[in-house]
Amino acid sequence: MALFDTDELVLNMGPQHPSTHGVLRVVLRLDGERVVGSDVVIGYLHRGIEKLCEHRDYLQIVLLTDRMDYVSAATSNLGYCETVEKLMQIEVPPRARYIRTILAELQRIASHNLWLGTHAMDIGAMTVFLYNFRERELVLDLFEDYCGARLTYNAVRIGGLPLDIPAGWDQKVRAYCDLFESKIPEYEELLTHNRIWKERTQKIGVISAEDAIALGLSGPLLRGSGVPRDVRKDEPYAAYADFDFDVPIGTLGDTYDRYLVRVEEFRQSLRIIRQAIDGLPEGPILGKVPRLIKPPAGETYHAIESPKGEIGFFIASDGKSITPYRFRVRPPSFCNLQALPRLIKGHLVADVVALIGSIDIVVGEVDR
Amino acid sequence: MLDAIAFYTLAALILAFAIAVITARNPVHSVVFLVINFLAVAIVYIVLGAEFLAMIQVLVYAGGIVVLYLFVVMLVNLKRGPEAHQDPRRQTGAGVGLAVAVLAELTAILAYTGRNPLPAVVPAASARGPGGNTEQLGWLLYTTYLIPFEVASMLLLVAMIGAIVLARKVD
Amino acid sequence: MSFWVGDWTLITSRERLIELARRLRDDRDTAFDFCSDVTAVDWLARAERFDVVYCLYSTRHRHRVRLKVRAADGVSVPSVTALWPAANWLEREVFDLFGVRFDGHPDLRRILMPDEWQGHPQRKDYPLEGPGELLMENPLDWLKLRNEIE
Amino acid sequence: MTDLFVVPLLQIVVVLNAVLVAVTYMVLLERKIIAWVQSRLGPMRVGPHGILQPIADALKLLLKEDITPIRADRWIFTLAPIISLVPALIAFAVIPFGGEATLFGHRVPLYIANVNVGLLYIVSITSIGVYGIILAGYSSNSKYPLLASLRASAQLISYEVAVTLMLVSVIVTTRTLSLVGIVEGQMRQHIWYVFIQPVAAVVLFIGGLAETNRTPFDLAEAEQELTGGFHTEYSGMRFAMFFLAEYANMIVVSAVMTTLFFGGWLSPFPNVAAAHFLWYIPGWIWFLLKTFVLLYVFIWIRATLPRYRYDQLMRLGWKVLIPVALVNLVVSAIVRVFL
Repeated sequence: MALFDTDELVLNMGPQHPSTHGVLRVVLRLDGERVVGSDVVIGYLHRGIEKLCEHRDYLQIVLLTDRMDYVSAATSNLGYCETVEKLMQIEVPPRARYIRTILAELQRIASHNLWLGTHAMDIGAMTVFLYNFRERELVLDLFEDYCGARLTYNAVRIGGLPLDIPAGWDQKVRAYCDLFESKIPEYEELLTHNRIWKERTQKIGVISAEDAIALGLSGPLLRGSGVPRDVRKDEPYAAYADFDFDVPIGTLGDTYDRYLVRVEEFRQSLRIIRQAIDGLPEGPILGKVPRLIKPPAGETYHAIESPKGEIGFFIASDGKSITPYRFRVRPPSFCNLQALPRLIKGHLVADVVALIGSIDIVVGEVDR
Repeated sequence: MLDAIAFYTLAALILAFAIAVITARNPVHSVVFLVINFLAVAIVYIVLGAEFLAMIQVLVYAGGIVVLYLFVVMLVNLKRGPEAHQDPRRQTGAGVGLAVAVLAELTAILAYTGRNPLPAVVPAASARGPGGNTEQLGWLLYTTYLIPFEVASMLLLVAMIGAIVLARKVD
Repeated sequence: MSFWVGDWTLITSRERLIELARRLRDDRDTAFDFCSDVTAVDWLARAERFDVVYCLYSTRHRHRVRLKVRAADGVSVPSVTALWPAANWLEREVFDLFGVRFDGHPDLRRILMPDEWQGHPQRKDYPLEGPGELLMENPLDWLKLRNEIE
Repeated sequence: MTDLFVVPLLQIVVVLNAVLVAVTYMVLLERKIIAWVQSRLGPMRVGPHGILQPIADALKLLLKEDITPIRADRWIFTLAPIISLVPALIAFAVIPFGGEATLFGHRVPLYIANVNVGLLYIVSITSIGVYGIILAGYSSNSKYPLLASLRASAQLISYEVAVTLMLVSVIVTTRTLSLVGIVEGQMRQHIWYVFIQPVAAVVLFIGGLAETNRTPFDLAEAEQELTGGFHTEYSGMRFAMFFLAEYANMIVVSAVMTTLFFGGWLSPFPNVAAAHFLWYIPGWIWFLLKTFVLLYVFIWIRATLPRYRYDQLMRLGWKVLIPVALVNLVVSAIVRVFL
């Protein structure tokens, strides 16, 4: 029956495509509708941040870490500052650690909001997109009250925080948590038990626990496959040790499980924020930090849990100069994206769209 | 009088489009002409008062079969004609032969009907019963012509199953 | 072997890298099954110029280690993609930005820079600002030109 | 003489204009309703509350440059939108908006033509609409529209089968093909057919959604997959025609549903004494009201449901809808014979 051998159609889901969440190019080799093979081409947004940081002093780099994963800037700031604190053995006062945790969790909710909106929009549910962005605005307002910026916050300093929370800010956060708690069922009502949503996401892009670990996946992608790995629990940083929250785990590791994991993380983040607000200690917000930051010779690697996964900072300093000798970021989106060719093999073109959304990548972080 | 004018113009139209179907270079153009041809035939049915037949003609022919022709034309890009039939000599020979045979057969039928005119086989075509000719057709189809109806449906079924078996991708 | 600021660091040679990595991964009580990062540091002053750094993590015992291998310019390092598929893209990035070749890597080509790019931008001797508007074919020629002028 | 020519001509003019205006305002209505569902305002800028927005859209599309791709098949390229719009408009010829009405002394039936194969007429006309999509995809001469048009036409044909089978089972209960006859039948039996044939109503609605490429089935112009579907290359007035065709088809489907299942121009509670004041509202207002409710459901679905994948869509069409239609046909035939 070789009479009808359709030659493979090479389809270029090019850099400009509505559902590739940024300038990412996926070259698909199709047999009819089914994806036979694919190759991911990245690098369109490469700004050489790591090279730039080698010529910036330690305070200026905080600005650059905002620009990598522009959807969760506070988390990258926090990660970088904690790495330098670890390098220079600086002690951060408890109040700063609590506020930092609140900022990180608020950032996680905002990032998941954006993810759920675009993911649902790719599969056709337009309303969820707008609901999510309505809630995301509330988080951005909170950040604006705190540090004046809505996207690239620059809200963390080495050794603590630049400014204390304005008066009444914690009431606003508490009010936001109650409001958002009532909004999550709205998303679930539209999607979780929706037959079409289930049919479009269940058993799509299944990845087993072993493969997920071997491929270096992290965050909701890893937890969706059933691996209980969360940097907040395994290597508690900031003030996570003082809070109790549980880590949502998936079973099958398909797009639907990843969706459930992330929606459950909404609730866990709210729990953490509430506990942090209630137990907010008094005291200074900046530890004793030498005026000129010049870490001793040596290198360290420190990872924290960003909404996309484990974001790690590797800093090597030669002890002489005030600029890091080598500045390296382990971007979760970059490593998670590596699984894309394996995930979409054998699926249809429509699933590729759902899968790119399910991995939740930000190209700024992939290309650095 | 009105019917005669309508009939002749429509007949001319049908002939014109039929010729256009054959002469059109681009296969899609010829398919479009085919559709218009079938629509013209449907209008002739309406002029004759058999509106059920007209609608069926539009639904089955123009709406169904020709769409599948279009599928074939678009899927198998016919930009380059099949090589086997390129040499003109063989083409025209077969063409002329066929034309003569058809002509002979037509004249034979005409001669035969000239001598003893056929009984009005289907009175329903012009009868304006309460339900229009749909009801008459229905009664006729399921009473006097039941066997050919069943045989035809069996034939179609077999053809469908055959098509499915052929098209099944061996994977 | 050294311990500083809370991290364990192991320094090995290129030859024993694969064997040590396999033991670290398969041994029951180390079980480093998660390769979180592969990167490199360019110590220009040293003869063996590049430090290839592997950050490993064990999901079972929840501890971390950093494996370091020294490699001179032009010397290739055995690839660990066979042990941890995660290292595939990470090693490609190190090759793209530093020029350290990984033999045994399934598909070693540039990942971030355009394919026909000359030079490896992350190296210390690579200029920070390029030639700007007079974009030369090869930034390294521009570098030579600039050195001659001074 | 006037009855034969002038009155139908007037009717046609009125209905066509009404439909075209209705279609443009349907666009505004949809944007407003979806906006309201998504807790935003929708078009507010042109005129109070965006009332004049459709006029602005129409002008914009008229003035926009009408580009034809270079190697496109020029004739078919211009023909395709016409083929997709004309059937949608012709289908209104058979839909009964109201019963008899006397205007300026003339007996004016509130429907253009009481053809006794009305229902069949609508089905066959909509089947012509498929050509518009196929030819559009073919003539744009580029890879994506071709694929999209093939998928769209395959979808239309498979759902057409389901819809036609379902209509057959409805005809078993109405015993006549003429739409006016159906409504009169419902008046005589004092019951709407939706209660006799609930399954038919649901399947016909789903089929209608698929026929007009609406949301769970709007694969033809799924923005995320094949960039833009079959009307990628169209712009200006030709694109507007495709747009109008889609909305006109939507109105046709809801009008047919209203006539078939919800008793065309009958007031809702004919035999309930208390509701007698409802009788004074003329028939065609009821018809418009019911059609509006159905259109609202169309839009409501578009705002909430995600989109099917292509193979799931076809599987639903062939493996679910058609068997259900067949079973319903057999059941209604048996009920018809024994009752």
